Amino acid sequence: MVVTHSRKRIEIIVDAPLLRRVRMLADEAGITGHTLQRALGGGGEDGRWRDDRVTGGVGSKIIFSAISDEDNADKFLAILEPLLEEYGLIVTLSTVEVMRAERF
Amino acid sequence: MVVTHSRKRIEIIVDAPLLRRVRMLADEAGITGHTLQRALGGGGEDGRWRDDRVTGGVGSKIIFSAISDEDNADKFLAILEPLLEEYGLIVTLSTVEVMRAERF
Amino acid sequence: MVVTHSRKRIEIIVDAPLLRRVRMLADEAGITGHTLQRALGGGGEDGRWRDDRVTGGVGSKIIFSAISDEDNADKFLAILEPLLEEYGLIVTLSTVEVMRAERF
Amino acid sequence: MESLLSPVILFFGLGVFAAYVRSDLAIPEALSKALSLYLMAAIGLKGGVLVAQSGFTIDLVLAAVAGLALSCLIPIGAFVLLRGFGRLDSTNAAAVAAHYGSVSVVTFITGNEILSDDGMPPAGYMIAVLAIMETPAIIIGLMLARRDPGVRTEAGGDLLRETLFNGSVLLLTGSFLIGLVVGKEGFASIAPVFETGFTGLLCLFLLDMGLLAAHRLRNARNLTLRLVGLAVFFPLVNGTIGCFVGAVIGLDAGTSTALGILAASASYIAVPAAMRMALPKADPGLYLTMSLAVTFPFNIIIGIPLYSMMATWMV
Amino acid sequence: MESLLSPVILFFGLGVFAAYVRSDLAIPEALSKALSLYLMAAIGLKGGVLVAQSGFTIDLVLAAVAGLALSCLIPIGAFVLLRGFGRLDSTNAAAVAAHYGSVSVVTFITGNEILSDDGMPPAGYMIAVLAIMETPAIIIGLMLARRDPGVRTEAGGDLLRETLFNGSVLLLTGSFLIGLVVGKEGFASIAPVFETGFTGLLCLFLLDMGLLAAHRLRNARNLTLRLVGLAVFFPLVNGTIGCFVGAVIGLDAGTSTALGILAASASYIAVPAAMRMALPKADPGLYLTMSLAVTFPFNIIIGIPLYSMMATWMV
Amino acid sequence: MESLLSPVILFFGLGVFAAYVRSDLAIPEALSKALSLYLMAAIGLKGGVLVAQSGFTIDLVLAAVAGLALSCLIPIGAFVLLRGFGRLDSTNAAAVAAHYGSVSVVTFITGNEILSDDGMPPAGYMIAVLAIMETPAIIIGLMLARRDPGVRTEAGGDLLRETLFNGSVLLLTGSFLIGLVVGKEGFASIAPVFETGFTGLLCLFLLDMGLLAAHRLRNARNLTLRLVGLAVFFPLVNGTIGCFVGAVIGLDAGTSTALGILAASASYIAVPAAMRMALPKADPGLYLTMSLAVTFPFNIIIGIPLYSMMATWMV
Ligand SMILES: Nc1ncnc2c1ncn2[C@@H]1O[C@H](COP(=O)(O)O)[C@@H](O)[C@H]1O
Ligand SMILES: Nc1ncnc2c1ncn2[C@@H]1O[C@H](COP(=O)(O)O)[C@@H](O)[C@H]1O
Ligand SMILES: Nc1ncnc2c1ncn2[C@@H]1O[C@H](COP(=O)(O)O)[C@@H](O)[C@H]1O
Ligand code: NA
Ligand code: NA
Ligand code: NA
Repeated sequence: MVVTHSRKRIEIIVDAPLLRRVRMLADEAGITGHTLQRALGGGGEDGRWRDDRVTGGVGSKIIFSAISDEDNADKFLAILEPLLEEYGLIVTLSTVEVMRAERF
Repeated sequence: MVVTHSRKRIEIIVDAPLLRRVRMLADEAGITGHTLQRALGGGGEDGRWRDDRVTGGVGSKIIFSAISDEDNADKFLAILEPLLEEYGLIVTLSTVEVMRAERF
Repeated sequence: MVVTHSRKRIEIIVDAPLLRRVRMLADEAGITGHTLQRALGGGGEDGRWRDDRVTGGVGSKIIFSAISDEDNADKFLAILEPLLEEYGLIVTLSTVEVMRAERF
Repeated sequence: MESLLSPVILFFGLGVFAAYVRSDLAIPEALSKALSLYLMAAIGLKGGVLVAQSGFTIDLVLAAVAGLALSCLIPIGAFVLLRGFGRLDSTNAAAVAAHYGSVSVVTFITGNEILSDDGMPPAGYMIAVLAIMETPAIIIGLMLARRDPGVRTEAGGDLLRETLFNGSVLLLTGSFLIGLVVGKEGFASIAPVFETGFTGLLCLFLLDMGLLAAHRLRNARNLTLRLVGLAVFFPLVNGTIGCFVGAVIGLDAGTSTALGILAASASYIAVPAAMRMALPKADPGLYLTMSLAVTFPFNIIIGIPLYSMMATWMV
Repeated sequence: MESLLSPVILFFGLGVFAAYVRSDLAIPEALSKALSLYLMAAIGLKGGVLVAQSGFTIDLVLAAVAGLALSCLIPIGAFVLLRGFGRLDSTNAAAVAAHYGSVSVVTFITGNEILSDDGMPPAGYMIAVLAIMETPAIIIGLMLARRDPGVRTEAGGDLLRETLFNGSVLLLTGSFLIGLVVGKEGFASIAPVFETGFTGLLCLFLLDMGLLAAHRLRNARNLTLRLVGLAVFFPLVNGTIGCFVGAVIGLDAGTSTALGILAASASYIAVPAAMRMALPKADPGLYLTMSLAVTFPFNIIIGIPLYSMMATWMV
Repeated sequence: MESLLSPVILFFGLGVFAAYVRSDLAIPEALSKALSLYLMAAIGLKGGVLVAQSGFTIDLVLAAVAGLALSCLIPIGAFVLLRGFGRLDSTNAAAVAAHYGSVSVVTFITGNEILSDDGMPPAGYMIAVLAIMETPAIIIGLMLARRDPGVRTEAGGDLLRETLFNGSVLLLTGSFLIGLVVGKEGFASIAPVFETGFTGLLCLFLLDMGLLAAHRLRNARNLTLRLVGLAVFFPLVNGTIGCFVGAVIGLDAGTSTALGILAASASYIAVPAAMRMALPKADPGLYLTMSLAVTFPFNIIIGIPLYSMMATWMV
């Protein structure tokens, strides 16, 4: 049996122009890696949207996802909390198993 | 420590032309938000496929993902169950932690 | 209440040219289905990157995600372990609930 | 024969070859979608401009009526054969039949190119006939499916709207009307994109269609030899009928061939989208593979020159 | 009136119609981004080549100063009206005001096409004026926002860099400089792409803009009737002022109209990006909907012919 | 010198500048992939049409043999220097060496443009030589890697197929054959896309290459000054050898320069894909950065004019 360790995955849906800020905050929290994906569209309180790459990125949302240990994940959440409303971020935290745990 | 609450994430892989139906069913179940992503390809019982956007969307699959409380998630699954086979949906449910829990 | 069963989701971030190998290894482990997504960019030990589809796929990473029962998931991890470093794979395992459990 | 050596067909062949040897050659999905939209806008504009020049003629009306009739009748014959010889259930037979009643824009465009090269260009109004033939077969298909009480269709007003305002139908029709309004002078400023660039971009699109068709064929499940047979038989018969009807109502050889091509071709854009919504139980792997991976290449490579010969001989 | 029947405007209308009937017609996001980049490069090159031919004239300087002044003053007036009549808070009023001080490249391009068709092409240097008018309003907008101690702006050097080197600003300016360097002869080899293909590709882009604008309007929240009124009032007033200023400083009718169009138009590329970063609390649903879904169509359909009439009459 | 002021090079510079100032300017990935495919199809077609006109000559054979020899020998010399002076391990040295033995299509295309502008267009058959030189270096590279018993290569028949049928190799070769078959007349209908539009689209692609190269350089890890030195030294030496060999076998100045450019250029499409599969332990950050971020810009800006001067002088 392969040995795995428990880590946290933080996933954030963020407007494309604010991605840089989120990345800086992740750095601050000691998060060492992340992967980005494009969202195609969605819906929520602010209504329905679909990706449009014309309007300076404001019409696009990026899914930022990072795996880290619990400590850094907590630190990250604490940094993000005051910005959730202002930046309109959707943040989720879940538990995953990883190999080579020392990397995260 | 930031306070988080447990919620459910429902993820559905659906053929692009059937997305509108899935979205209506989510509404019915009281799900208030969702995010869409594009799948690039995959494989399963019906063989291998890769995204093709020419054939009226039939060659594309969309990943629908919604965060909600357990009640609405259950309601949604109950609505979806009879359609799984017919629509060829792949549905998964997992647990995530969120902040601003009142939104979901 | 809808009856769901617990399964494993394996998610792998892999360089596009190595996807075929990962898919073969999944087959070997008895994994019967998978879904692919495109990553847009990211960062880690090897620095920051963003998707470029010009350089023969070497500048693109694909997210391979498969749902399977625990046995096959374990088998897959065991096959992958010796290749993690060489292929530069990021692998995570998590638990999800599914309906129609016999499919996975 | 020499039409097989046109760049358009050769690029299609290159795509098929690439998929066959499992090359990693792939056209970005956004590009193939873009090319498909471009071709629809361009052919629509062209048709509109031509009709603006020639006006609405009696030929146009005759061809439109013939096209409409063919697109309503073809699915019925196809359905019977698919149920009987093809051994499909009602749902799948109806879904496939609808594809054959409708038309393939790219088959028509390719035919148009080849016929124009051969000095027998079809009349411009055939693009209006093309637009007219896109959707009726969908309704016939659903009616066929509903005759079987066991089949559940998800129709209703929603589906009608979705079909009539399907992206490709709307773009083709809208561009046709724009062409009609702006006429030849208004078209001049956009002709470099929509006319001069047409054949070159068609090559790139057919390269992708070759890849798509061959990939589909390789990954086909549930596709029996009988169904492959029907996917060749349908265009042959429908193409012949189309040419014949064209000749009978007095169209010239090029235009009769175009009617034959429309009858012979099977939709792979508007109808699959509608069928996935209206008959979710029907297997897309079946109808798309038959129309895109068998009938489309057959028409491109063998059908078009054949119908053209037949029409020349009939007229 | 007849400019409404140009293919460019008709394709915009087709996009609006498609969104209105909830068609699934959609331009791939990568294509619309690509077209947007193409249009910016092409218009930049064109301007550079024209200025390379005409040299730097006193007219250019006058128009540049006028444009600069307009882009600094318009946000102030807009801000006052948005706070008062529009009932917006400081943050949102400042964000919206910045959009109206800046310019819309595609509105300018469309106006350029229509004016050229009508035989009154604006001077080439107006493309330099366009570039000059893109960013100053952002700074004015932030200054307006900061007057309210309750508003938090995230400015600093980072934002200045991000604004000055915003992709669209950089591409437009860079292409302008390249056009200036290579001149007419150097441009010849790339003219088939950047000149001949321009109008046709603009049609495809405006098809997408029609879809975007109508989708935005349909999904608009928080958009009051008062704000819609302002989104029509601003271009009317600013367009009139722009035409008037142009006439006063001695520009010809076409060039004055172009200044009017620049003044009337509202940014939907560079400014939204900057505002999302600098004033994250401002609602993008507000400023994008006003500029893209109300002012843009208004200018395209009603504004441009109107300003052109006014300028002809004033000069 | 004046080639530095061609639009093609200026757009490359604009891309580098944009990345340098951290602009958010970005070409959609689908567009850059599309442009890359387009350029390959276009250059292949062009070569085929030219060879169809000139026929297979003794010059073609000589150039092909010379190209083949260069692409087999260059990796060996490069490997020795990369191991010794460059301090790389066997795996990485072999991977990098393979890149320098192979060729860069876009460097060749850019050179072709510049040489044609200067009135010394290379012979059409050099496009066949380009195709011939794409893959052999991969095999040599793997043989070099395997000499070290510690290195694990994942080769086998699968890799051979993947290399020979690599998308870019297949598209280039396929288009060449299509050009050969259709000849000048068959090409006429698609020339507006594949010939007239070529330089303009090359500009857009080089804008993207500038962005890519500069981003890669900025995010480079493990790239030592010694390796940067080699990434400049290799093209200088190989380019000189290429020109010299061309002159010796009796090619004209333009064609000799083209051979020099092929020898000097390093692959960044076919070889990286093959190396990632065959030598997964080799660091893509190394080989891509050297070839794309150092050698490519060096060749584009300094190399091409230099080789052209040398060849003119040698012939
Ligand atoms: N902690 C992490 N969380 C999410 N993605 C990661 C993480 N670490 C690495 N990655 C992804 O894997 C790629 C390769 O990682 P590395 O080998 O560390 O450079 C990165 O560029 C990211 O896209
Ligand atoms: N419950 C949810 N589940 C998944 N995604 C959501 C959810 N709520 C919001 N989102 C995403 O976040 C975006 C902004 O949310 P909102 O601020 O509620 O409009 C939405 O458009 C969705 O893409
Ligand atoms: N076990 C699985 N894990 C992840 N995705 C799957 C799995 N099974 C099926 N899928 C996705 O769902 C699609 C349809 O599945 P199927 O109906 O089995 O062909 C596949 O092509 C995959 O994209
Ligand atoms: Na038909
Ligand atoms: Na303005
Ligand atoms: Na070389």
